[in-house]
Amino acid sequence: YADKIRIALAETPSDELAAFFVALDRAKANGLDYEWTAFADEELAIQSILSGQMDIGFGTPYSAMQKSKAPIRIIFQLSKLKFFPVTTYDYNKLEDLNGEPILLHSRGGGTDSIANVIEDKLNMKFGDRSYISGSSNRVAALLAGQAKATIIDLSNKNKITASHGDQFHALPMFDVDASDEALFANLDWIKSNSADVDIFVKALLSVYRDMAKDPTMIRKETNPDGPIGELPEEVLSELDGFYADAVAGGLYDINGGGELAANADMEWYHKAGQLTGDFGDLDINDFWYLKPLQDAN
Amino acid sequence: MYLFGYKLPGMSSLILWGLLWEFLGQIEVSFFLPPLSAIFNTLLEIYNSKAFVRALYETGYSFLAGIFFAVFIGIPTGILMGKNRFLDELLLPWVNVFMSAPLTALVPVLMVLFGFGLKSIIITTTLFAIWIIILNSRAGVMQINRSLVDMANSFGASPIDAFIKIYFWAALPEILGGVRIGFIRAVKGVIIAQLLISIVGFGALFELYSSRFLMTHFWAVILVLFALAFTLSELLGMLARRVDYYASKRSQ
Amino acid sequence: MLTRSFFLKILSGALIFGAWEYAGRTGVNYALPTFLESMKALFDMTMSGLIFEAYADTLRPLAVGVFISSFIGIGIGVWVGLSEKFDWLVSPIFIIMQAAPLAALIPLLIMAYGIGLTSKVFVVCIMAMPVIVLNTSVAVKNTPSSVKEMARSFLGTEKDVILKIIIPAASPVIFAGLRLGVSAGFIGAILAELKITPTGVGDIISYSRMTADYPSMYAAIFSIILLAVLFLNLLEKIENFFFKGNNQGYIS
Amino acid sequence: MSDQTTDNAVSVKNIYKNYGEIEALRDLSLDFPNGQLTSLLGPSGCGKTTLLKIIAGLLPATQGEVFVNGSLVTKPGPDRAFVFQDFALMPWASVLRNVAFGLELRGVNKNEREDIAAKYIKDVGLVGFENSFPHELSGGMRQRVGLARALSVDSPVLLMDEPFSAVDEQTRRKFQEDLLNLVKNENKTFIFVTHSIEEAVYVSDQIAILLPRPSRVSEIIKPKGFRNKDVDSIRKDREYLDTVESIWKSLRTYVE
Amino acid sequence: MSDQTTDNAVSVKNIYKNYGEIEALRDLSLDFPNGQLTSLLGPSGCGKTTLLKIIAGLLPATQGEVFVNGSLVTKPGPDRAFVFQDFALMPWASVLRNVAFGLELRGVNKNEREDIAAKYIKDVGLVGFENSFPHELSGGMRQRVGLARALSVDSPVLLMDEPFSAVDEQTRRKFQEDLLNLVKNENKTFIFVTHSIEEAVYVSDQIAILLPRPSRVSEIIKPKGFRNKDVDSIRKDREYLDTVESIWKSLRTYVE
Ligand SMILES: Nc1ncnc2c1ncn2[C@@H]1O[C@H](COP(=O)(O)OP(=O)(O)OP(=O)(O)O)[C@@H](O)[C@H]1O
Ligand SMILES: Nc1ncnc2c1ncn2[C@@H]1O[C@H](COP(=O)(O)OP(=O)(O)OP(=O)(O)O)[C@@H](O)[C@H]1O
Ligand SMILES: [Mg+2]
Ligand SMILES: [Mg+2]
Repeated sequence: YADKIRIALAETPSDELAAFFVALDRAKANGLDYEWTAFADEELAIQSILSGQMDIGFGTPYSAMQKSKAPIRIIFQLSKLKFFPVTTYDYNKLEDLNGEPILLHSRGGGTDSIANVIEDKLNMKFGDRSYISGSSNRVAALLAGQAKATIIDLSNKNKITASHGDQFHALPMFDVDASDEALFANLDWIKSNSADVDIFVKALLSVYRDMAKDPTMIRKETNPDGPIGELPEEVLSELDGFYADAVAGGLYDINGGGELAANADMEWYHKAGQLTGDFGDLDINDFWYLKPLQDAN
Repeated sequence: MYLFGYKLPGMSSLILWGLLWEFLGQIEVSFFLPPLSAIFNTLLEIYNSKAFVRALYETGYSFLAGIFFAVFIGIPTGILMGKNRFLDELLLPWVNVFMSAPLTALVPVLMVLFGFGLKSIIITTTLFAIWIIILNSRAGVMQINRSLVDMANSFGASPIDAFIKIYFWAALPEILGGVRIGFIRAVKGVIIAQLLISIVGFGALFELYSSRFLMTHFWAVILVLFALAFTLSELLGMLARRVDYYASKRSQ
Repeated sequence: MLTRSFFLKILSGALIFGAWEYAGRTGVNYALPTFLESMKALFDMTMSGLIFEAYADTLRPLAVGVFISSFIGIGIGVWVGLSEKFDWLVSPIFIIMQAAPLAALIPLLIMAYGIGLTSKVFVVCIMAMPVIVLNTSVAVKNTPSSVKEMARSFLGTEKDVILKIIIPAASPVIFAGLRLGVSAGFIGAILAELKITPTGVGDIISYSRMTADYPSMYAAIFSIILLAVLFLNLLEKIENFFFKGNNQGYIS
Repeated sequence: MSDQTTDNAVSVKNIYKNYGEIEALRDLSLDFPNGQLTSLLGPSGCGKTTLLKIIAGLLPATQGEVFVNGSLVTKPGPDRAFVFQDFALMPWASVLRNVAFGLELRGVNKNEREDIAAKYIKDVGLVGFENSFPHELSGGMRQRVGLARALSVDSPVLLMDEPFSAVDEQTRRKFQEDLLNLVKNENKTFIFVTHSIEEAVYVSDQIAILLPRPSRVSEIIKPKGFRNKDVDSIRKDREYLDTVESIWKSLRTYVE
Repeated sequence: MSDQTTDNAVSVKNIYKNYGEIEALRDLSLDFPNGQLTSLLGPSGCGKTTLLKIIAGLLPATQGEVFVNGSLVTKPGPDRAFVFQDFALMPWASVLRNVAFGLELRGVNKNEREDIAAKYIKDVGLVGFENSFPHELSGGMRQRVGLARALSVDSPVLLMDEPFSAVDEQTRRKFQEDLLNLVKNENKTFIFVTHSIEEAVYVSDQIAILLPRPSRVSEIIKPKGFRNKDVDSIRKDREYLDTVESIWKSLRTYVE
């Protein structure tokens, strides 16, 4: 008999978490008892795991793992860093942004690291970086004419290019395999609750695989009384479109990331400056605990 | 405020502002500002949904608990500080510290101490409300007419008696002013706590609606909050008017 | 007794910082650095000049915002306290401002005022102004009427009565509000830097949190609190300097 | 109103004053001749303060009119200065500032008004307390601050509400002398509320005796000649004692 | 201290009191015999209120001791009631509650204390104002509320700081009679501050004349016999006038 596992979400339940909750429901059917708490941001979720108040968290705690030396390990990649530079028609390729101001999420955050890597790869330099958190807020700033270029997530990119395609377009971008969101927990906890973790990981994998075949299964399988089912109709009606786009855009890895993702992450976050030290010294086992995923596969 | 000899209730000016809002909404100055009527429609749609009722309950509960502590700790603390030099010297620097600390930044510490649950939310709410209550009570007490204190003492008032029957009443206009503002701040506090600590209650609805740009939903929740703040503030305002008759008659 | 109060401050400081150090050392939370680690980070920042650069950025919207809020806030507060009509018309606005969850409104501000200084000043004002206005109006309503009568009989103009009677008489409560307003302004400045564009101290906080450099984060928070407390003490000195007779000392 | 003669500095015509249910003044009329000192004597709570405030323009009458030097009173004016029964000092201001406050409001510059204030502080015997605050003074000293403030603005009409109630006999005598000098040399008009029949008889040109609430004037007495008598022997002066006694008797009958 | 005899209800020994720089009392000693009325006469600001507050236990002396019925005073006690110079009424409470407040603090139940209060309200002539608030009263009426409050607790020692300064002569006379009845029938001890020499001479068993600040007792005068004389004729009584005159003379010399 295991206690309820406590899951720390990094945002409030919304369309992006629908698949996750479907997986949780499947896991529950297999005997996993859980409760969840939504935190304001990733850092708080990470902190709650660090302090042992929560069991499993949501986020990409690479620098926390390296700095705090706490035995925190990632077990599953939930989504990839699929972000897109969206600009006015003043720019047609990334290189055009050389020296131009750009709007990002937050300093040191995911979009910031994307910008760093773009600079690195294309040997260019953005101008002033301003920060507004939330892709939708950046879209608002774009629409209000406060900025000409930004980096936003997949669903907002699709929305703005659909509604304001005459003003804005997405610039072509190279592929990124690094994680945006991942599931992580304290290693000791993982080991002593391996049964629960296994159920959980299996459920996630099964959902990701089913979803790849039929994105509309998420909407169908969503519990109408659960946190997603309670969302306003306006949000629910967009679920199918969101997951169709996401699957098409490669947002989810049907294998849960694993070693591939781990290596991509280390390379990415090192390049982006969140992991420090010599790249050769980074050890995959300091960041990932691969066993549950390997077992499930 | 009187109009044609009728006393207008305190909140009635809101009708004016509401009309202005409706007008701005109708001429579509910004999609952030939908017409008030649309917001009310949305409110009617969602007010008995499960999510809304739960949010109302969660928010109401933490709010009431938060202001309960703010009032019952804040007023006595403020009075004691105004009265007792030792306590004041001991506490005032810390009152200043907590007051000026960005509460956002203190929240992580709170979470370490009290966990992520309701307790932290209640404490954050209390922290939003309590400082103005303390400071106003203190200011009120420090300007009490000394003769009144002497009078109570000369009749052998016990400290408790003096506290309840003199200090509290003599400083009541200031205290009520503080409590009123404290309550209004607590409304904000409870939402911020719900956003910062764990996203529950109205905080969760906010986050969701604003990130999805469901503007009418978003404003509907805000309206509910404003209504809450107003009702409380008006209730206290009514109380305050009952002491107005002597507030300005206190000689120094 | 300056020495005693100073001693008390040191003592209570030592207690709290000791507790912090202890909590940091026991490692209840990886995210809580010890007091000494934080102080070292602060020292490093000071030596590298980082902190000064940061404050050069932070203080600009803060100073402008606080200045505007104090003057306009007291002005409006006095007016609200004097005129029933004006009270009826505008105090709901300030109650709304006080209760509004600011974080939710920031997108709106950005839409309207961009991501530069103006938005930040606005955030500071929205945070600081309501409490100043509301407290001032309460205090103004409670001004002793016999002193007002005196001023009128000696031909005080409306302006004289306001400047020379009402404001000094209300000053203890106005200052209590001012202190809260100013500290809310500090919070607003940081919030603006966290939420609009990370510059100055807000940037240090958010960046070091992002990179899990917790000592630096706490050092930055500590420095802003320190600054706020120093400023509030200065405010208290000003109050005591201008309205010395109001300070009758402690009762017991 | 053109029927106002300048003989009367202040003239009160058919004043009524109600505080809600309570009728304080009913149809009260009274003239205050120019350059004279008029005392108001009457039972506590009869409306003396009310009348003074109406004359000062601080309180509107329910009905009736007040003229000062022929013009209708609607608000306070530079021609009247008030000594308040409850002193009405500003607790945040020093004695010097409190005394100079009337001048400050009239725009007199700082040096000048402080010089004037210093003179009146000396006159009321508060030298050395210029920088004290009201809460550091005794009751009588506070009263004297209020007195000095009213004197320093040098108005032709002074409205004094029990101005000497809290000072000792000695000081009171001195103030009475000062008052009489002002009446004599500077032609000021005083309206003076007191509860001391002796004082009223000694200093007044005329004494108005007020009825209990709702109040009006029941009698006007014009004592004379006592002012020039020796202060020390007057206490035993027959005529003086008779006048006091007769007022005392008439007051008693009204107050049943 | 065993050398305290019960003849003295209150006994003040070598009291010093400094307010910061200001020396208010210096080495003041004075006995207040049991069942007698002692008046304190002295220039404004000399320290009368200060002395009363020290006796009441409201203010610590800088040096020296006060005994009430043989025991050292360190704090207020039920054996002493105070009438404040500035009335000290609670603006938020009705006249009835203000008067009953002393009893309320002593835990008397509501009905009983309101009955007692009603009686004293009647005694001071405020019937009909039970439910008024202090700001609706005139100065003299407020003073009477404070008086009624002190009387209602029925303490053996009454400390009265200029209790009649704001009431009219007629009321004052009545109160003086009431006071004397209390002294005579109930064996109460009164310590009475006044500025009226006449009043002091009329009501007192002994009069202590205080020097200007820093104050101590300069002289004790024991007038006698005037109390039983007819109130109306006393104003002209030779002996009475002589006593008043002699005190007046001696006060004048002190106050230069
Ligand atoms: N709180 C205080 N701080 C400083 N000085 C004070 C304070 N209270 C009284 N004094 C000083 O002590 C002296 C005596 O004051 P006290 O009130 O005892 O006089 P008093 O004899 O009652 O005078 P009065 O007849 O005018 O009421 C005064 O000179 C006054 O300035
Ligand atoms: N603000 C008020 N509200 C209601 N009643 C009032 C108010 N002010 C005065 N009164 C009433 O009016 C009457 C006259 O008051 P006023 O102060 O003029 O008396 P007074 O003659 O000055 O008395 P005293 O000699 O005691 O000072 C009193 O009965 C009092 O109760
Ligand atoms: Mg009066
Ligand atoms: Mg006194």
